[in-house]
Amino acid sequence: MIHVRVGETDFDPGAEMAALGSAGAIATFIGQVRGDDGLVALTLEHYPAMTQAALRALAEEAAARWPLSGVRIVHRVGRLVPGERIVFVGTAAEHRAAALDACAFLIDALKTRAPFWKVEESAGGDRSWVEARDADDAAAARWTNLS
Amino acid sequence: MIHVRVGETDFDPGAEMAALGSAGAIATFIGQVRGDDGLVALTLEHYPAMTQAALRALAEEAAARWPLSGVRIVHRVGRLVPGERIVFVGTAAEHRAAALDACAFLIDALKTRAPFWKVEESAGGDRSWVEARDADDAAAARWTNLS
Amino acid sequence: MLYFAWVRERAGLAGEEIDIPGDIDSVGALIGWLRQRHPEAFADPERLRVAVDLKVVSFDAPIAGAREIAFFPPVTGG
Amino acid sequence: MLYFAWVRERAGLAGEEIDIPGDIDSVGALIGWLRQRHPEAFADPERLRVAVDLKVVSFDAPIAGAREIAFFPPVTGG
Repeated sequence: MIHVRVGETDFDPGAEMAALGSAGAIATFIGQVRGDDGLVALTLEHYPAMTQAALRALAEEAAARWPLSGVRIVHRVGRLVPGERIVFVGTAAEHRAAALDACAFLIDALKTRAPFWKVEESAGGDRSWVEARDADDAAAARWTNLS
Repeated sequence: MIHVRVGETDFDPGAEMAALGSAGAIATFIGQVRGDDGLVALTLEHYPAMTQAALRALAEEAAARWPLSGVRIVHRVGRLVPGERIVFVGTAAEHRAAALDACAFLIDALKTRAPFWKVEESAGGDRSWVEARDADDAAAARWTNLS
Repeated sequence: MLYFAWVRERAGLAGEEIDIPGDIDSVGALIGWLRQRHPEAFADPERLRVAVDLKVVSFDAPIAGAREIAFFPPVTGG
Repeated sequence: MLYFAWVRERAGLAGEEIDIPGDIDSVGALIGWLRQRHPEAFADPERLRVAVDLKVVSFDAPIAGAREIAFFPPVTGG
């Protein structure tokens, strides 16, 4: 019911979606590299020994909180160029509210609670580590007051 | 940027998603026929002269409200059996909040403001029209207090 | 006049051309008049919704000059 | 000891085996001690996060018996 995967290879959104089955409601989110401000590449580093367990813990938290029949998280690492997919989050439930809320919860939680770090390369060759955003913490904190 | 489609034929979720492009954030929702309580089929009727315009108006409302780079709504009509797809809603935006909120808004709005009606067939051969749910009205009303 | 979902089934037809008497000037009055024609379909106005020339309107909306009037239950798509 | 993202870059290495002096008993004390070794990486403790044996912990967490301690910036995945 829970599937989490981390790796350098791309994923097929249609196949990920299909793997969520024929529940009444399927919600998905895909994050992709934006080419803002002359960005030429984004490289994702992670903490391999923690990552899989961290993603699974988030998926289990979502499944404990909402009546889900499926959760899939796929997160890429390595060097990605603008337009490439970074992350897939998919949830399946009988009713739409559970699927939509759990999907939003998971992407907010991924941004603040999974051991990934992004470094940006600009056209000029500069590299800079992406700073954690207060807005992401605020988005993730929304979910702590609901249960 | 806006694509809406109504018809009897199934759609390919992966292709619909791909058509939303390479924006930073893609949110999608798929509704499928549930096989609860011995349901054998669901038939969707619509008001053809209104449907396309109604869906387009909802998509335009979402695009006016959130900074979206893409909106796709595909809604099927006709007789569908459990497990079959009914509806696809997809949104693309630079940032995740706009994509996720617009997607949730659209599916709530579809349930209350688009001219579709469902009739259920049970194993015993009974047919019954699905009643509009107060919960759907409440879900849709959430969005009227935000702008 | 167009009928959808159970309104269509109870009226026994999907649509019909009708000449509406001149004193029937609003949706509400029209419902009262149609109830004589299709008692089952129009028995419970609270459960009916209406669109005049493809726009959903309330029961006090005028119908003068309308080309297409549709009656249906609250929608249940999505 | 493992270092990730700019902590790794500023320390100049991804990890190292270290014998920690016995009087260094908490994450906070360890940061103070590591600052001497890697001044740039550990200059600003407020910007650091830490995991002890794969669990994110606060700076007052004990480190006795820890097998793997990792330092990194706030996460930026998703």
